[in-house]
Amino acid sequence: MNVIDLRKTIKKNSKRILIALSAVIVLAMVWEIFGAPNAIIQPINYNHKLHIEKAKLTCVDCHLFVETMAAATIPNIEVCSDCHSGEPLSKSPEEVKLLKYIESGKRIPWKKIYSVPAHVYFSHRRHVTIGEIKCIQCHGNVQELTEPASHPLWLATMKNCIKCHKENKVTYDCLACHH
Amino acid sequence: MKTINNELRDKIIFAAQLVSISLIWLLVIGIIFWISNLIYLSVDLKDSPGISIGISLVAIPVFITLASILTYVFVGFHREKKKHLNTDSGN
Amino acid sequence: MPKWAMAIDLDKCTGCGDCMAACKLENNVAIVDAEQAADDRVMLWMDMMTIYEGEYPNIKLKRIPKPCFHCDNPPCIKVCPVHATYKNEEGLVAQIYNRCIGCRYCMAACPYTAKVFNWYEPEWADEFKTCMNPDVSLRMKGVVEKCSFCAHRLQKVKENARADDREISDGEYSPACADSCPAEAIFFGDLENKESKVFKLSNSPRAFRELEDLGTIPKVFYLSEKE
Amino acid sequence: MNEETKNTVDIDEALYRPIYETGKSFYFAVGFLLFIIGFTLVVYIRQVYYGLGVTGMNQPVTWGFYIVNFVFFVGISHAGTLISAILRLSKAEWRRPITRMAEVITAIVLAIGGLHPIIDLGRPDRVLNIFTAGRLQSPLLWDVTSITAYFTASTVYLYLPMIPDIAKLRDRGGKMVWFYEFLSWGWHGTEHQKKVLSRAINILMVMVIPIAISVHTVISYIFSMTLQPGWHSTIFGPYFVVGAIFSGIAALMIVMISFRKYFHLENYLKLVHFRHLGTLLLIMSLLWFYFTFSEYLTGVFGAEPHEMDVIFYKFTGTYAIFFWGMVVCNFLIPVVILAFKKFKTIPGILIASISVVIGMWLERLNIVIPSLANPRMGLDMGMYTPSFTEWTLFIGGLAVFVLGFLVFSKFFPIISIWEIEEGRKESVKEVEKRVTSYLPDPANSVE
Amino acid sequence: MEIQRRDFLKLLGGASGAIALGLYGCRNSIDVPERLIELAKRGPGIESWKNTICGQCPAGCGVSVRMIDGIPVYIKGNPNYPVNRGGMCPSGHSALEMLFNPDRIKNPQKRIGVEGSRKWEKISWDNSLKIVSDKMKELRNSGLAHQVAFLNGNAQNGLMDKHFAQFMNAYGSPNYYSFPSIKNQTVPYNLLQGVEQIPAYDLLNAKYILSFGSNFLEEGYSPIYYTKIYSQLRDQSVERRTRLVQIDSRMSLTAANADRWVPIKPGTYAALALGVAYVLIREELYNKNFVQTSTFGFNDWTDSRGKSHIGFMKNVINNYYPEEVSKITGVPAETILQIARDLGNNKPSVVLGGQGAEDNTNGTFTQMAIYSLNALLGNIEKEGGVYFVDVPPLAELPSIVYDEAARSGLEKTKVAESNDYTYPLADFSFDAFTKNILNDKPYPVSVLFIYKGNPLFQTLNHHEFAEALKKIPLVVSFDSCINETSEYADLILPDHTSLEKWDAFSNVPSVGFTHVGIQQPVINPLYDTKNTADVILKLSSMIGQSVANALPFDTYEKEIRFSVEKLYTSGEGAIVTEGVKGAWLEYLQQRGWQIGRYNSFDEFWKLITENGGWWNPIRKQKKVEDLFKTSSGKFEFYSKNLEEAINNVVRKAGGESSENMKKVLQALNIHTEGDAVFLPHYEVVSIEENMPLYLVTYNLLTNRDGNSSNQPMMQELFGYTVHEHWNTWAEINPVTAKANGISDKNLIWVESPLGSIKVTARVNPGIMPGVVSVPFGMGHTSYGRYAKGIGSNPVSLMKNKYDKLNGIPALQATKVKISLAN
Repeated sequence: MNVIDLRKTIKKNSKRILIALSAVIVLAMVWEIFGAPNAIIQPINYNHKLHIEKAKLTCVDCHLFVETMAAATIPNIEVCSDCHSGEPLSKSPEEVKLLKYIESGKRIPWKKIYSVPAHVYFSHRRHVTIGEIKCIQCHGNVQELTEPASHPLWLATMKNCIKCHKENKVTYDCLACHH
Repeated sequence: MKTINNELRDKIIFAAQLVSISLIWLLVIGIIFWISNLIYLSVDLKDSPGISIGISLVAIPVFITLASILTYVFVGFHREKKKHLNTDSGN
Repeated sequence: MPKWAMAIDLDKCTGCGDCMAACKLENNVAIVDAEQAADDRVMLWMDMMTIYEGEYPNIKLKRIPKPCFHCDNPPCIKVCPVHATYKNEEGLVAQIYNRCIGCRYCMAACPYTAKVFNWYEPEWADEFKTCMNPDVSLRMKGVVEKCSFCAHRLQKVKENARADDREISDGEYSPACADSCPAEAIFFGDLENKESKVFKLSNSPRAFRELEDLGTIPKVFYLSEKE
Repeated sequence: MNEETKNTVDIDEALYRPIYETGKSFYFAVGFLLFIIGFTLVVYIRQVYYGLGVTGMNQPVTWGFYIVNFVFFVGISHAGTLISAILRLSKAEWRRPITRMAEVITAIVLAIGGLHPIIDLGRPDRVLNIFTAGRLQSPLLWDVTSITAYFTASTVYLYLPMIPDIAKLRDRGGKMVWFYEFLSWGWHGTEHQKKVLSRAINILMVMVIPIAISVHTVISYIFSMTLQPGWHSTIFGPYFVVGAIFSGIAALMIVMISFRKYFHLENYLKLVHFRHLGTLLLIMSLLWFYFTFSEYLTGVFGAEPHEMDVIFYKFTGTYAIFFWGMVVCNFLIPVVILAFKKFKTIPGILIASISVVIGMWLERLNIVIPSLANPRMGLDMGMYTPSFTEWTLFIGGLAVFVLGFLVFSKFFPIISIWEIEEGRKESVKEVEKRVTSYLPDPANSVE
Repeated sequence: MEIQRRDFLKLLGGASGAIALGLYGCRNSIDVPERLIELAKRGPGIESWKNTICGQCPAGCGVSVRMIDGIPVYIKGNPNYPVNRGGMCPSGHSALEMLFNPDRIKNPQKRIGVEGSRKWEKISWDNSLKIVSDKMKELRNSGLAHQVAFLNGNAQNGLMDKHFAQFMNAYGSPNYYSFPSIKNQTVPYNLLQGVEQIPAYDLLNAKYILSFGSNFLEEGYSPIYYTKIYSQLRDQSVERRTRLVQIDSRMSLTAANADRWVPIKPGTYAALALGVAYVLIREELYNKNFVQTSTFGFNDWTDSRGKSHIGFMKNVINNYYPEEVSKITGVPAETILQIARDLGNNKPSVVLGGQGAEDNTNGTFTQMAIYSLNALLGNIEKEGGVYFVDVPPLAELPSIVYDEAARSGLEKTKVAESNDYTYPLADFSFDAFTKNILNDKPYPVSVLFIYKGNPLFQTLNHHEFAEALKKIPLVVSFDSCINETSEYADLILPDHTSLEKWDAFSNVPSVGFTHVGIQQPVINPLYDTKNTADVILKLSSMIGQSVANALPFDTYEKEIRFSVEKLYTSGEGAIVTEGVKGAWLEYLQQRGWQIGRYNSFDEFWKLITENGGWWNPIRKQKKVEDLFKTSSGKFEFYSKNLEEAINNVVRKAGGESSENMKKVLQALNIHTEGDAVFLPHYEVVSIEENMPLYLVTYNLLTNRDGNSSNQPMMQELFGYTVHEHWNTWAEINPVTAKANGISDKNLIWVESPLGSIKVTARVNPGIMPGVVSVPFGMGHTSYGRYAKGIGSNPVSLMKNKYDKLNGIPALQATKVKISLAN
């Protein structure tokens, strides 16, 4: 097809092209706003609600270092096996999975959904113990969850961090987090 | 057919000229936006905003003047051209 | 607000170079290979200056450890185009690696040549990657870096102090070089705290600062009889 | 329509020739230059991939060729707009065939020069940080702003006086009529349009001079705002501007001479143009020497130890050859050639111009590197040897310059046709009128 | 215009697909932290600290290792450990690079192919130990136990040395050697005072310190201990200001910190010392009382046979007047006078001798001359003087029940014993050892163990030693990395690095108090390596019989516990803790307190491992006979020990006659005659080669013995003082440089009759004209990616010269020339 032909076709279909383009843009915007992020599926369907209500556990009982260390830590077989060992405590098939992990000594490959990049220093202790922020504020109402969260409730982007820090009049000196 | 084509052509060319002029303004507005953002930043971080404001006081008018000159020329040319065309068709 | 400063007692300092090694280890400073080293691209946050004075045989040799001076009026931060280096409220001149565009203007502007540049992507053998200090982020190619007064230690110390609801005590926060100096020649502390060792030393008649006439007001004091 | 225009033989047909006659050598040259530029691009991408380690820069000498070339190219760019604006403003009639070329140099070289700081970045991928988190307080951003302004202004200043010529091209017809029609902005040469255009050019003329001066002043500020010996100097602003104009004129003459030769424009670019410009170059050379002398005299007289280190390094150190080379190229050669009418021929002027361009490049080298190579704190002296990458990028920059010129000459007349026409038609009368207005009135009129 | 629905959908489908793809990438980077899973693998970041002893050099500093989730990430000095009190040297910090070194040996290796072919094959521990034990059993059963030799190149003072010695003794071989041998260095003190120990110097209480080439801040046994003392001396809050004068050919680290640097020609320290003695005697500045009561041979004397001998005084007065000394040493006579007067007038003043003085063919006499100044000043066992620390009360290893094989083996002469008249006083002479192996004298060596150390890199005659290694049928190397020496080994049994192993160190030489440090693993072994001590335990049990009984321990850790238990029962000293300062400890101990709160040995063990060690700063009051263990019971200026030793050699040479005497003295490189031989005197260093410049080598803190070369950080910091990184350089005086047309940073050849090396010239006034100094440590031909082919080794230029009395290599007795290299 030579150039003139192409020009002609374009001229002929200019309206179509315009409409198609605008449709594509609208679609992209819709996608951007409503499109679902990839859900994270954990190896075991852990039930927070059950553990909190039935087993009367608190966050710190499993996320051991929330109040004392930088990382809260996700509990793994060492922590789980404190309660789950030998006979299953429930009829849940998820517990069977857990027991298998414990038995074989394999670590549960939890997927971390809250994380900061390596060039950021984030300390749970600084936020929870010193800043007295409730877990709920960033992690949502986890105690009502019957399944592990498939998306983070709150994104640890710098914008979000700074916003909260400004609102609460906490330092937003770069050195506080980047070193 | 030829005249229609010519008319369309003129229209397209005029549109393109309009676009180019507005692009200049877009650039100027972009620069103004950028500079004011930087001033906001320097105020926010208490990082000697005086200097930024000083520079913006020089830079922004320069860009505006440049764009204005271009617009002035464009508008000037076309006002005349329209007259020219009108007189042409009148004849 | 504290104002962190360092005092280096040159009478005590033997020039053993321990501060340099401690610094490199603590801050994950990249180690360049022989070829790069020959091209003068060694990265030392803590450098050692060697100055010979006098005529042979009556010569004096001065070895002066040179960290970043964390000037109160730093020439480097004025020229940074992107807020990648700035002075915070506590007087620490910070370098934010993920912001830095690598124009190296700050290096050119620093009268003390305190900054270093990542000419290549820093590389370590896989084994060495396991023993990196997790508190200090790894730098990437094309950014400027420099001594941070071990600011990450300050964050930890602050956290500890605030968790215990107390003030930071003198000497609690000290960078790796001061921490491990075998001659106990490096002191670190708060200039605003009139009780601190550094404050006292900074007012000693032996104290001087490098290139004081430039008005950069370095926060590293040198102590020496001879000067 | 086409045939009509072809029939009307213009007096200035020679000026259209480069546009309509494309020889083999043109394609060959463009192909060759594109090859160089392509290779440069590959080398640059390699630099981005591996990091700035591929250059010869090192710890104390953190700036090298890129910054030298940045200052150099931006300096050359002063050829243009500034000279043409001054000549226009002073109504120098001999300017007519020169201004266009001068303005083109500005636009092209400024684009090349303006890219150099980005080439120099360790993280070019983060260049947008300048927009999201920039600091206008940094002299580097003063540069960004002033170069943008200068680039915009000089492009506009190149474009506006070109409109009548574009309209001519449009009217002559040819392959790209739509292109010329788009660019001609409906110019038909009516009185009103002429008035609008000349008013716009007049405003621009006045505006462009301070912008041009600001650009090189600001570039000098990059250095003089630091506390480094050899850089921290109040004289740097004017010194750089003088140097820039100096190198600009030289570059302009080189371009003029080569175009004169290859497009046979002897009729337009006459010896007198070169003589005038040569005189200007001579003046700038002396001015440059004066500034250089003042700069070093104050340094030596003050004898501040670190300042002296740098000065002695320049005089006797590793870079001495470049320093004295600079003095020879910038002062001795041009002065000897231009001061004597015997040497002031076109080849002579070409030699002088080339020597000045080289000399000014050496001057930039002498400003950037010795200061960095002599750190104050009792540290070792630095050493800088440019790497293959840096040389390639330098040559690539030159290639872009030549290519830009070639391509421009392919699309637009390199000498302003309408201004020449205007000169023929009106200026003789006008000049006569003007000159008589300078002259004292006849004695009898005084009463 | 009609829009066809189908077209629209087509368009839409394609475009949205593309956009979806594009957005997918964005999404991923925004909220699904797929890429952060790697981060999650990092542990929670739990920090802990563990105290151990640094194994980077023999100084034995206490270190604290910072661990994140059990992985060491940082090392700093243990602030409680008394030797270094929180201080560190650069090398110590790079221990992590030793631990995580990518070139470590990960399994036992067996060589395939010829020696040095660098071809190795993995072998299991069981098989490799079986090879060794079978061979050893076979030799022992056939009465050839003595043919097994053991070289311990670690030079760290502690249990490991005893452990190996015990094993070799029980096995029945007299051929256990440690090198560089500390005992060789004690010879001068043994000759003058009868003490086989390196003295400690009480610099803190001295007012004037005169150091003859003793680079104690850099090359001493424990540089950090002395750095601490130095910093205390320079503490401005203390009134007194000790003056330190350093005599050295180059401006060493110590000289740089001294108040005055006196440049001297290499090898002439003894002349200067005796010149100083001349002034002290002439101006009667010496301690007459001490000389009178506690020394022998100061004045002329007559022996029991009525033969009169000249004394120290006469010898000095006759031969060492300052002008003469000035000619020899290049030190101006006024300087000598000034030094001597300052030394005599600023009491207590102390005199040190060290590397520069010692590492030469006349080292023994030089050290004697220097040490005798201390006697002149009456410094022995005085405040601000010289003293010898007590041995820590560690338990001896169980006594050995020798069986027949052991007894007959031990009766044999040692391989390292010289066959001619040389090295009569040496504990171990590498020279004789190598030659004897090459000559199969007095018997061939069948098995050689090499624990650490790298003789093929460090020693002067390494070419010969390589040949010797090739002759030995089974060479077993215990090391963590393959180095020049282990390339010639048949078996490499990889050792733990210092951060993975158990060990106990005691009394680092020249440290001024008794101490024991416990080295313990901070991390589980990274690879399939074993602590050599445990390997020896295993071997001894495999060999069985009395050998197994001599080392009745399951693990080395248990052996350490056994050894340390006596510290607990002795009730002396204290476990190092914060705040227990020497004076306080002394106070408590005088009142019979056991310091610390431990009720049982288990508690004691727990504390000692937590805190890092034990110390006792209080010296026992010494009786005169403990102080001077000479035949006269006094400090002997005229060394009867030396006289006896030389007479022994003369007897061996065929009876006492002046001819034989001459022969022996010649063999021993002694040019002096008569009584002066047995007195401290200046012995001319004979240098045959006709070259213009002396070559001086030295160790840097960044690489104390060439063993840090596989640590990139140390390679980079190697020449931090002159900003030479990953490079060997030669320091030359501007005068020398000018004469040779060399300017700073030029590449030059340093050439001796044995070869040449290419190094970077660094021109500075910190060295004597006529001397070139090249640091030791680089120029490896093996030893991993970071060491191989980097820099050059000055030792390769040096002739095979030794102090023929005590076997210390003469590192300063080579002359070279330099020329510009292009």
